[in-house]
Amino acid sequence: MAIKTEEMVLNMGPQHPSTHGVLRLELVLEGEIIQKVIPHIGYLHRCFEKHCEAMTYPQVIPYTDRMDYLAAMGNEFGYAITVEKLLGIQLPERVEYIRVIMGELQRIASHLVAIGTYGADIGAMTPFLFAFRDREVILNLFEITCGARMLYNYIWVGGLSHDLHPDFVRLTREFIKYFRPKIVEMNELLSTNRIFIERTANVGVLPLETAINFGITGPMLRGSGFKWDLRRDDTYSVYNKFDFDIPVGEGKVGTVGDCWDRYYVRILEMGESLKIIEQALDQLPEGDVTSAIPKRIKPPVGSVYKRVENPRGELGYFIISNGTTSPFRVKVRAPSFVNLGIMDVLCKNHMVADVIAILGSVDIVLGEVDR
Amino acid sequence: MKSEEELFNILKTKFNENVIKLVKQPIDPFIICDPLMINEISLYLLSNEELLFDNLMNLSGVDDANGKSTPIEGIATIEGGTLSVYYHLESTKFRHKVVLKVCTPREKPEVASVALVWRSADWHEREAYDLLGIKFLNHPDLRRILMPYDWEAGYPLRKDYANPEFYHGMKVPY
Amino acid sequence: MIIYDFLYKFVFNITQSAAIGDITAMIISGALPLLILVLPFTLVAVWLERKVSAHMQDRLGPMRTGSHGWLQTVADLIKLLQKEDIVASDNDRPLFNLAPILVFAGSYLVFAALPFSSAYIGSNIDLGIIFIIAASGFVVAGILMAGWSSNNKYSLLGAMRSAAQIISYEIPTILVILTIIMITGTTNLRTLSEMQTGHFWNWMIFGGAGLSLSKFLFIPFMLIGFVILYISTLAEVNRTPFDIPEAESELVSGYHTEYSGMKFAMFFLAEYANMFAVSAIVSAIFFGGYQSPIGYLGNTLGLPWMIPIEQFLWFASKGVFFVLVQMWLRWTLPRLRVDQLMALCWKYLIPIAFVNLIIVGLITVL
Amino acid sequence: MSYLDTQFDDNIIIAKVDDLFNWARLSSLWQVGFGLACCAIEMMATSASHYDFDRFGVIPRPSPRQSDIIIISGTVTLKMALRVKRLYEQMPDPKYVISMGSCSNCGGPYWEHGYHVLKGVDRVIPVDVYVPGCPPRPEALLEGLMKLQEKVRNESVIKKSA
Repeated sequence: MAIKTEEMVLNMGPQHPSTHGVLRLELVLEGEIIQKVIPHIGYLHRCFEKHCEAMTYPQVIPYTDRMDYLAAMGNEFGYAITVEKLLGIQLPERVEYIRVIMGELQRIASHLVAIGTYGADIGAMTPFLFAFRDREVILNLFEITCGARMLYNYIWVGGLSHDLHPDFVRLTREFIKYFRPKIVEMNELLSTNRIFIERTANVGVLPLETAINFGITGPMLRGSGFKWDLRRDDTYSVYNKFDFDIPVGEGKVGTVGDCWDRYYVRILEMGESLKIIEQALDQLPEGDVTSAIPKRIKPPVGSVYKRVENPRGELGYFIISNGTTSPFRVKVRAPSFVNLGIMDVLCKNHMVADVIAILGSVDIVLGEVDR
Repeated sequence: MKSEEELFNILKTKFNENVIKLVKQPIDPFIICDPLMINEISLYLLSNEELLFDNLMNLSGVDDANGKSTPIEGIATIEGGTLSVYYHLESTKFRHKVVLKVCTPREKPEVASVALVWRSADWHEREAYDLLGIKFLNHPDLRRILMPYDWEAGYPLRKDYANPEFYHGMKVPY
Repeated sequence: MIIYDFLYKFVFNITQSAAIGDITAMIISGALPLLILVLPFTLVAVWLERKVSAHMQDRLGPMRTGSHGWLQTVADLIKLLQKEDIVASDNDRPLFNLAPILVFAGSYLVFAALPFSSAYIGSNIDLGIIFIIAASGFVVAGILMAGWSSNNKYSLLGAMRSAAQIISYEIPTILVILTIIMITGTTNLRTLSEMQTGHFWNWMIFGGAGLSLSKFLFIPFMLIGFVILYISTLAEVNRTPFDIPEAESELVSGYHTEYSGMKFAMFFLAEYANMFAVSAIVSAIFFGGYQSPIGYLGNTLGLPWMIPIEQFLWFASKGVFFVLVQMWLRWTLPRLRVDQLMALCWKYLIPIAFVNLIIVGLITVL
Repeated sequence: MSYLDTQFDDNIIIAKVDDLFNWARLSSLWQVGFGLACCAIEMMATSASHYDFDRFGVIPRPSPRQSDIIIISGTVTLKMALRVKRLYEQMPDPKYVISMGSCSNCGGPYWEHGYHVLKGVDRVIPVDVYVPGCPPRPEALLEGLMKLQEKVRNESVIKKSA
């Protein structure tokens, strides 16, 4: 009698400790080897684009917060500059600087969550808690600025909702001083840990051509060794005034473009963000942050696509205006949504445990994948 | 770096009547193409040595709502008119960008799929199918992506979409 | 032994029946480790684990139940007692019910042969070490049963991984133990502990008792043996970095995914009981078991009845020390992948243990 | 339970056992390790170092079979609602539900145009405590947990108050 073998289908999620939310992965296994990964998304589809069509332009901002809820500032930032481009308005310098500071603080906070949860996925709980501890400090900074911890509604079209708190600059400098050693600590605890390297090096290698063809952006693309950062390559706001490096994956412990590279790019980017914040604090001009906010936002007929470098990659807004006070159509190019599409290619012929490692290094936020 | 006009002329000479016109507007002018030829135009844009549009930044389906609208109980039903798809392309080597647009009739929306040209289009097209009902011909796996697979109440991002009262016994409206 | 004799005489005097006396004394002296050690210890260990991890992570851990939450595990247990016991219709009911009992019994069996002090050892069998290894192999059957009968893919994967892991890691364990047997010539844990009496330089990790050239030659190999044994025992009790059978982030919670209420509590307690058991074995083999490293207070004060109590305290504290090390590792290290785990065992631990065995054998012969 | 239901009303013995059992239940509310949306991040922050859910004995369990409390942390969509319901059904009794955030209380900002959002998780499963906020601060969630503990404290073995 011939032995009959069958592929096993393992359903991972929507409730699973390490799918980072409500993602469902259908794994087709042979033994523990992955033959195929079918992601099922949409468990958090909150109809963002429909809401945009029903809201006025400023009313959309809170909804943008709720897309990539780990990088709410970045979302507002992107939306605001897209609408500003449509309107064609100039902003006071101070607004731009504060936006950059907020964006970079948010990038650190977001990368901290990415790194922390990645550690937890691999099995080390402690880095996760350390990351959240440090993130708490950044959230406090946001809180004294605008009163909210996570979803801010701070960056408005044409300005900001509030000026900085008088203590903000001092506290941010203290944070920078506090945080630099924490990056070293994270490196000691996780990045150079032998087991961590074993688990992530040479796993889920993403070649550059595949990455570009799949539209991969952000730390994932840089992890594959491509120096591509919209802050530099398609510059917006005042990013051209700062001096910072773009870290790329170098294959230090494995192949270029493996999980470890993607992880380490995030670590390095936190350091670069600190540099930008320091420079921005030094150059911070005086001025009024609410003066340029238009009383009534009614852009001319037309369409615009504008993108910003969010912690997870290229966040693009495509807005069509029909000349009324609410957008005719808003389509969001969400970095997580595009990055997640590559799971099948990355996971093929890896083991179940590697799916977790790869998914963690892709770093998705389901709010943004599903919108 | 090539400007929109240069790109339009290159495409026009290559594909003549399939590339319809260049719509000029102050921000992001776009080129209107034939929906059933878009895959070949895309392939040309990707593979031509001087163009190399290797990055599909965004693909968005839009309900133009330019048909005849008849309001029934508050919600308009739209007949005729078009749905359209915008393609935002970029070359990571030459750093030039272009926007393509295709329009397809609302009653029978069919667009050639570019999912095999840029793999990132795969999910974008599924999303456009899911939310607007645009059928992408030759798409490898055209299923709903965000809405449940058994959603039968139509395509939510169309301007005349009406919500169903119940879904699996759960009340949908507030 | 003393306890058994005492009880036997006590009951015999009352009932005048050797059979009744024997059985009663056996049951009581056999149940004692469970009552006085295993259950309280597991309760403390679960609480300790939560406190240790919390303090390592800049948190406080349980604070609301008693002072610093010391009643936390009691609350957990009473709660688990009240929980609904779910057996899904797709589960294989007899196996599903039997599995936690098997696992619990397996880890409890180990305690029977542990020498808690010179006055008390549950069952002083000559094949002590071998018995312990056999008994811990028993757990595998329970885990496999749990995984299979749950009819859940995660459980099954967890159980398969666990079985493969425990069986593989038994080999280096046995090889190291074999090295010790070669030197000492005994498998009786009590005799083994007695041989390491005196001061800490008589412990096996320092080459055993006596002062000869071979003692000093043994030291490096004993260290290697200890490291191998400790790593393999970590793997046998499924602790990080080898906790892949119940890897939270991959397999939900492995073979006990489907268990609720008291059955889950049995797995939970068995895990912590196991942690202590393997730590105790490590300390019995390499660190003198119940022997004090610095001499006894009872000897100094001339109170011989204090010695067994001191010994018990030493034994417990050595065990708890290794348990703490296990916790420390768990909250520091990530976990390995299943193939890396196997590679570690078959490519590194087993060959090294073999070489170690041969060299120690040569030294013994010379 | 059903036998006890018919035999006794509250009496002094049951009241004492109640105290012990209620104390055990309220001090060891293990949550399902399950996050839905934005609020999940605040929930994680609550269990992380700064706020530390573990002080109250709340630890996340990956499997619903071993948990007592499910925190619906975020928007429940129609696609997810059936899963949430199934997850709730998989939990063993006694079980409790905290609805965290406006979205799961009533649909939140998505109440009007959210064609794919369930307007309130209480349309699918019974909720014990509602925590308002978008997202609620960790303190608010802790307050909600304490409200739940109060509720558990007044329960009786023979009569579940919920």
